[in-house]
Amino acid sequence: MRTYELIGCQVYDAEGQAVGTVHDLHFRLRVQPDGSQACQLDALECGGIGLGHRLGYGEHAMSGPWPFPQLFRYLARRSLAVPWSQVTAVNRPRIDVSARRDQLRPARRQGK
Amino acid sequence: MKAVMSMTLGVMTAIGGFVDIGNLVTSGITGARFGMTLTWAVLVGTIGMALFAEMAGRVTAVTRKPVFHVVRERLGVRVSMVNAGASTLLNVLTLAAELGGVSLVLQMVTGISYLIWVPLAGLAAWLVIWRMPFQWMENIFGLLGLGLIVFVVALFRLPTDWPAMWHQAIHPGVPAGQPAPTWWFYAVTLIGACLVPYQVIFFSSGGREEGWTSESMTEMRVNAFIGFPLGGLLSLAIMAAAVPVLEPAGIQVSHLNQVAVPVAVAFGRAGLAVVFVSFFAATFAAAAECALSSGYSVAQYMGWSWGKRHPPGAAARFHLICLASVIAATAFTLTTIDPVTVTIFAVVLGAAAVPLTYFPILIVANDARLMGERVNRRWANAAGSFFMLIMVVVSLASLPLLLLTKAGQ
Amino acid sequence: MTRWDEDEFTANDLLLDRELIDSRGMPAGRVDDLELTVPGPGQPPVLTALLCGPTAFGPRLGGRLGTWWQAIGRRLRQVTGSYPNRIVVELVDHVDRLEITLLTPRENLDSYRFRRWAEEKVIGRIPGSTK
Amino acid sequence: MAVVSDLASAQLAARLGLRGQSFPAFTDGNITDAENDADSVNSTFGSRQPPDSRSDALRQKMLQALSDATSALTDLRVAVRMDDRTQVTKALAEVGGALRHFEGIQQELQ
Repeated sequence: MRTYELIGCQVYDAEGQAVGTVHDLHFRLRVQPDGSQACQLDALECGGIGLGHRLGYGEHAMSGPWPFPQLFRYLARRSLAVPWSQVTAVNRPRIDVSARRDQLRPARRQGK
Repeated sequence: MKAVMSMTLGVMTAIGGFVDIGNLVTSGITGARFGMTLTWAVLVGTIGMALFAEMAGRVTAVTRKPVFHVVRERLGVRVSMVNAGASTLLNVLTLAAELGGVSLVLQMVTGISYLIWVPLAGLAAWLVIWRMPFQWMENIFGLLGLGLIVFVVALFRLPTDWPAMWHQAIHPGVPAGQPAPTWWFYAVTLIGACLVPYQVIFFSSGGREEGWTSESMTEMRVNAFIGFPLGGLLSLAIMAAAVPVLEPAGIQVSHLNQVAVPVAVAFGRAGLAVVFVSFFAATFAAAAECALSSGYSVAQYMGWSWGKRHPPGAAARFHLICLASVIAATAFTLTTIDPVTVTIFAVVLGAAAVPLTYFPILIVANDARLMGERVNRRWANAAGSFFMLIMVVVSLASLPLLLLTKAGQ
Repeated sequence: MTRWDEDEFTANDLLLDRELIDSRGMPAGRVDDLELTVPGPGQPPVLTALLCGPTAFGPRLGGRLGTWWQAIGRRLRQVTGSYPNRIVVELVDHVDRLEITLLTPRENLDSYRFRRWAEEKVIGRIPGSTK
Repeated sequence: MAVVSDLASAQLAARLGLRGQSFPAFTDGNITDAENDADSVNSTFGSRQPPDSRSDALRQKMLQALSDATSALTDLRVAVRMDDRTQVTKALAEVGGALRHFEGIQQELQ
């Protein structure tokens, strides 16, 4: 499987409601049972405007220039993290998810 | 002592390196036609250039990577491809104008048609890229380019009406009898001539070639904040020298040799000789820098090894792109399109693409994760955003004005 | 064992379009795509390789240009099929915000033939190319 | 007026040459450029049809002035290339005359 098969797909929740297009893949480092480490696909980040994240405005590390930090935080507020475990079907350009839209928590970045 | 020596060397090369065919032509034309009323445009272009060059230089010094290396990660594949493609095309067009400029200078000196000199200029530019060490290229041509100071000195020998020129500079306005759109068109060309994309690409990639680190911050800032403004002053001197000589006689500049006439009036043959050398150095250095910049843009976008610090064999595709752009530019200039017109178009199209080139610099210089505490301060962001606004306005106005005034008629 | 700068990140943060630096410090292209493999049923996909080259880059570009770019890549590599150049994760030494360093020199990577063609057929032929 | 600029440019270049303040190739280059520009103005102007009779008379005067200007510039270039001071001064007088002629026409146009 390759990233272009995921990024850009439209995500639909359990009731067939559109959640948004995938603009990034969220990874987490885990140590495998046999001691080796693996970089696991943890969640799909979708919805909201991906440009803000792309430009680096996703993680409050950008000091300016005004008005971009505020603008991109506003635009990205609706981006949601879809845990991979809830993905039921992947056939580009559509991804189906078992959870409902309101159950999905915002993308990790807002928290940090 | 050595630091001071290399610092002054850096400043001098920045001064000599700043002026290229775009500045020579646009300053000459506007001085003869509008007097000093367009001084503000050169100041805007020079300050904008110094500001963004400092940002780009800071990114290069801190991350040890040229600023456009990071652009593809920031703007995404598609947008950064447009950015890299546009700047490469612009570099080739500017290179054609620079090679045309070099050939015109040689025509001035020898009387032999410039078309004969174009292939030789192209070959010489490529040889400099291929084998001349980076530091030599910078120092030799930068220092020779300093000869343009002869225009400043000439102002004191010519019947310069300083108060009137000062008045014109302070109260900019369309001179009587001149069409307003043409005045604004030349304002755009002057700003575009200072903000030519290859200059910031070369400044930041050159910083990497010279191995700038966080310690070389002061040297980089001196280059950007002293070298470039003094380079801008030279452009103003070229514009000012035309006012006492060409404007009263009603001479409109349409050829490069007319730009040199005021120095001939002031100092005769000796002055002319200095002008020939400095015109040659300014345009030839710019030609080499343009060719390198097209190589830098493509190689940094694709992730190829690049730069003159590797033997050519180790950066094969980079040198291939440089060679291809020299050949393309030489062929373009050989189509006998008047080099002055090519320069005007290169400068105006450059002005149109300016936001595309400078916007990523503003963004990258603001990323604390990359820049640490060297991130943009509030003043840098305020000034950067202000000039970015001006650049967007200039960019939007450039093409309509180009069509409206049929390239400044 | 790859040293990661962060243990939680996204593809655009640390991986996609990042520059690959080989063990001798020479650039070796950029990460054009990622290869994810599902180790077993019910397990989340794991990053197994970094992909680079035109056939990896094309799809991400999308549109006509993307397919055209991919076609060029395929023609350049008919010998080993159209799968892009694969750099297995075990070869990755360190990943941070600036670049990804590898454990092998770039000659070992089966990277694109354009570099070798440029090196041997064009630049190599011009005198002074090795000094 | 473009032709006025060409005439003035050639005049200044020739004077610099006479005073030894310029190099032969540089003077020649300036004058040849001026001559070529004047020729192109002459040919484009000649091909335009005047709208009415009053401007026709004006057009004749302009055409005459233009051809005087271009021939004066050609004489100047030839003289400079022959490096013959008397010829150059004579041609310079011709160029000066053409210039005054144009200034006269410009007054009339105002």
